[in-house]
Amino acid sequence: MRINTIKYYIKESLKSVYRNRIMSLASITTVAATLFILGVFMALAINVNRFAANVEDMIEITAFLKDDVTTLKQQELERQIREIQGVVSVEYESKEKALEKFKEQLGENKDLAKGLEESNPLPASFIIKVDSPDSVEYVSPRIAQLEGVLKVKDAKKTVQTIGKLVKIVRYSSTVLMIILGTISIFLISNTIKLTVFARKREISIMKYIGATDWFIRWPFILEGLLLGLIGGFIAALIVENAYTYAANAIKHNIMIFTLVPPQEAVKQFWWQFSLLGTLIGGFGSYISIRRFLSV
Amino acid sequence: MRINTIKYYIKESLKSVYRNRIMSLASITTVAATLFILGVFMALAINVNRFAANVEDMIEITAFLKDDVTTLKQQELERQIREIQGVVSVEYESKEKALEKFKEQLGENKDLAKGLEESNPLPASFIIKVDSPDSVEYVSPRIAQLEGVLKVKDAKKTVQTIGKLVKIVRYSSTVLMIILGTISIFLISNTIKLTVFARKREISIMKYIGATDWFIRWPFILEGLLLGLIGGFIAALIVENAYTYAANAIKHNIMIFTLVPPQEAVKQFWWQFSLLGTLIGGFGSYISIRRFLSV
Amino acid sequence: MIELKNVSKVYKNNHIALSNVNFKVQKGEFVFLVGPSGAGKSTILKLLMKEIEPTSGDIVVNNVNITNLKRKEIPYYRRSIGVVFQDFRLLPDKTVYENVEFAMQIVEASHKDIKKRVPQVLDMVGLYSKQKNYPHQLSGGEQQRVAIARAIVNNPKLLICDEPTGNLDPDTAQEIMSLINDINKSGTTVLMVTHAKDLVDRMKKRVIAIEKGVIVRDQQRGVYGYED
Amino acid sequence: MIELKNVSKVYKNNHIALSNVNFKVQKGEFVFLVGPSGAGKSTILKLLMKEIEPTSGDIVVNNVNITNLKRKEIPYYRRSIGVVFQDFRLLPDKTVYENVEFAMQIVEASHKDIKKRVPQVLDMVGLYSKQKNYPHQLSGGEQQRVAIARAIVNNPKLLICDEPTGNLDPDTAQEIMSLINDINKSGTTVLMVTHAKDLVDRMKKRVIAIEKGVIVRDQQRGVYGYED
Ligand SMILES: Nc1ncnc2c1ncn2[C@@H]1O[C@H](COP(=O)(O)OP(=O)(O)OP(=O)(O)O)[C@@H](O)[C@H]1O
Ligand SMILES: Nc1ncnc2c1ncn2[C@@H]1O[C@H](COP(=O)(O)OP(=O)(O)OP(=O)(O)O)[C@@H](O)[C@H]1O
Ligand SMILES: [Mg+2]
Ligand SMILES: [Mg+2]
Repeated sequence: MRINTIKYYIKESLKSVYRNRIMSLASITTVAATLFILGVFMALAINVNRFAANVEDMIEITAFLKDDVTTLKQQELERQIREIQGVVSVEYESKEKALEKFKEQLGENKDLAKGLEESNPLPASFIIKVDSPDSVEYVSPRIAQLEGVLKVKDAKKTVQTIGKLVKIVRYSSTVLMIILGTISIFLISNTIKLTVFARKREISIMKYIGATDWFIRWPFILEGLLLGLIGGFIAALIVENAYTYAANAIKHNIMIFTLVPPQEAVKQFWWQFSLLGTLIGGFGSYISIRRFLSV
Repeated sequence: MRINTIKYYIKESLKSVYRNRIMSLASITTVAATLFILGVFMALAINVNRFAANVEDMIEITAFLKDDVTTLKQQELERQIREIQGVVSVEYESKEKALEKFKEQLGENKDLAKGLEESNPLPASFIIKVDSPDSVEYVSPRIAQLEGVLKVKDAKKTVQTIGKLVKIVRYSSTVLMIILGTISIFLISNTIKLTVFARKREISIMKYIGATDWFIRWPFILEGLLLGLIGGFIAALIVENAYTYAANAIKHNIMIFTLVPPQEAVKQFWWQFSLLGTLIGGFGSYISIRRFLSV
Repeated sequence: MIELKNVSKVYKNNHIALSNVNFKVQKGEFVFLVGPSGAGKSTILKLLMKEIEPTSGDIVVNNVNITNLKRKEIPYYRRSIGVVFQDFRLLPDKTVYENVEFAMQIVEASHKDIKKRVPQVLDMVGLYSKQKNYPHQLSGGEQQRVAIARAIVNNPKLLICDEPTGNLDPDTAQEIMSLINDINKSGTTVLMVTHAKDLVDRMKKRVIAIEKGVIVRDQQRGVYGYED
Repeated sequence: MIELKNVSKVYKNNHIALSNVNFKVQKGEFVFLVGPSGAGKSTILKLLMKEIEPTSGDIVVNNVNITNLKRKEIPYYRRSIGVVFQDFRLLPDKTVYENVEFAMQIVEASHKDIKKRVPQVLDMVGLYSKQKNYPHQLSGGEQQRVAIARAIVNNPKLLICDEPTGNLDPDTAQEIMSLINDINKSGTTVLMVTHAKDLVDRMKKRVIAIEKGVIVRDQQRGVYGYED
């Protein structure tokens, strides 16, 4: 391939973008619009997954201790619990702390606990975090076996439900992502197909004059790459700004629930989407032009 | 307009769908794909809104009663509370019920409440539901003023947070819906524009022979209507089946969280989407063809 | 029937295609418009059917100044003219029959009339057996004859032909020429651009010659008059 | 140079366009292919450049049986032929200059050669001043001449012309004909379909006449021979 020819390809593709303005605009906006939808969904999915992870983190096992457990025994117990597979952290809660927490739970009715202070009936406990909801079933009985443990509370039902819910959310957001990605690619290549279709006569004339397939293809592919790149970049730009705006707006309005910060969620989009757009654009052109080359 | 001409329009549009198969297919699939995305989003939004509504329902005000309130006085109080604007329901909870509930709350630690049974320190109360989170601020102080009321608990902070969260969810799902709807229309009309563009020479020839604008337009519009109708119907069909499948799958897997039943959520989609597709298709054709008629 | 008054046409790239063209064609006349390639012949025809607008001057057809026509009126005006375009302009997605039929459909002719008239016209141009072919399934000369059939199917008062025999062999060209001559005799005004020296010389009709956008000759019972 | 052996072509709608056509053209010859509209002339040319495939028979060009060409080889084969299509086939989005340039770009000619050759060829066909126009900004005859320029720009060994003067006035047609004659004299084989009786009669070249898909006459130093 001569330098001359490469120059021709580049020049030709740029000219073509300009001369087929309507079609170029249609392609760019289609890429931008579909990837924008994809981006919104991805941002949602990231947040839903983060939320699910937070919910998972809230799962804990409480091991109540017998009143006769000494400090030494307690440390030994903690070591034993830590060794169980799946345990992530163990935290000790003294009898005093337990009472305090109980009062807090009662809230404005805390006067009710007044009588309890003298002979504190609440047991000390370990609060144990595990690596996944599934581990609870394995860890719980093992803790219950240990000496000095009065009782284990693990909210089995709740854990199971949350575990399932999280799985469903993760699974369905992945499925939706894949479906949406496929549709995006499909919509974009549909548009490219139509723009190529409008130029099928041109393509056939080139063939009749003796142009090789690749000579005709290259400018089309470059054009597709370029339009895809622009469209993808625009989509990323819009998603990023919209997301940052939304994240800030929510942060100021309700403290408790926040979006995953933009740096984590969408900061990669600009190159991911540009790349995706470029690939779809180039590949879409390549595929679309194929049928018209067989003359 | 002669019957003859109307027949011509219909025949012509049908022929055209067939003769421009590639473009027809592109249009139908674009309509179907974009409305499918819209449908998925709508189903999500319906569920999120339902969930938000459920959360709202959980907001309640508790009014603790002094121990000296007689049954008569209690009935009088209930009547007064009901009269306050925004109150939806009032439920009485006796001292005994309160203790029971307290034990339940303690769960497996309920032995702790043993000593309380003899001289039950827990107060009777009214549990009051209001029509919206915003009403709490109005209702709460009014109840506190009433004679016989010991204390009012309304979790002001929680209420406010939930209220804001629900608002944000509702607001953002509406905004997303509008954006998505706009993008759908845009993507579809983009495709239609390209298919019309591919036939601009044909349109100009018709004009040169002396065809009026409407004579050229009608077959195009009918074609757009038809393709839009088919695409919309396909989208509705897929969304409905996918949703019903997902709702059943979730119902079997986790009891606690269920999707809004398909009858409520997506049963209307088939005609809504068919109508939407038809409108966009017809209108899109009308708009797209305009520029090429000025010869 | 037709009158061009001081008509000039300058294209967007500043090419002067016509400058101060004046001529009159009476109702029922048969006029040849001749001249070298690029002289401005097609430009005149395009002006007459409002494909393009003159830069200055007035064009009157059938006592109507067509430069002032409203947008709505243009289709009806165009229908009163039968045109054979130099590049044929057949509808690629319609068969031969449908292409001719289309010209009748736009004037909302009755089904019965269409069914009678279309085969008749196709027969006149010798394409009865090709009526089911699409334009890309026709030879060049056949496409040209479809264009002719479409132009005459509605019995227009004015027939404009741009090089209607350019792709036809002399025999077929001669046949088409007599066909158009017959149509002219039945009252239709004919304005024809042609390079067919033989035919022009033989027909002895009025000849308007144009060169570089200027009328250089206007001759009753004229000859083609170029070459050698 | 060219040999057709028992070539038949039946189109999809069962129209028999050619039946058992046999002829040979020697290197350096100038051959006219004549016949009435729809006789099958363009079909022969389309077969020669592999736009369509013969139903039966063999076509040998330059000692290569082109019916057996691999897909990859077709573009290179086509480049060895210059073709003037009956419907011009200009690229609508390229200017006159670019259309001619394109034929040189596909053979990867050097920038220098292109810059020298294209204006030269445009000058030959009298379109030097129109090089910046797009096809739709040209008259019919001008478009035809662009097609001719594009066909000859690469100095092909074989030049195939389908009705190259159909839209040209006799003077310009004569000029183009002498241009092609010169090209022929410099060694290029020429196969030309035409209806221009005058020119055929005057040039006294070999004439192959075809009617309804059958060769009816093959005459050295022949005449057009139809009409009257
Ligand atoms: N749209 C346009 N823009 C610029 N120049 C144009 C345009 N259309 C035509 N021309 C130029 O105007 C001149 C007259 O064109 P016209 O088509 O009238 O020629 P013609 O007499 O019909 O020639 P021919 O016999 O070759 O068809 C030509 O030189 C042509 O290049
Ligand atoms: N794709 C096709 N399908 C069916 N029939 C076709 C097709 N192409 C051409 N024909 C028919 O084959 C016959 C020969 O066509 P061809 O184009 O070879 O004629 P030609 O000799 O070039 O005529 P002209 O001088 O009018 O250009 C014509 O009758 C035409 O209708
Ligand atoms: Mg012309
Ligand atoms: Mg031909």
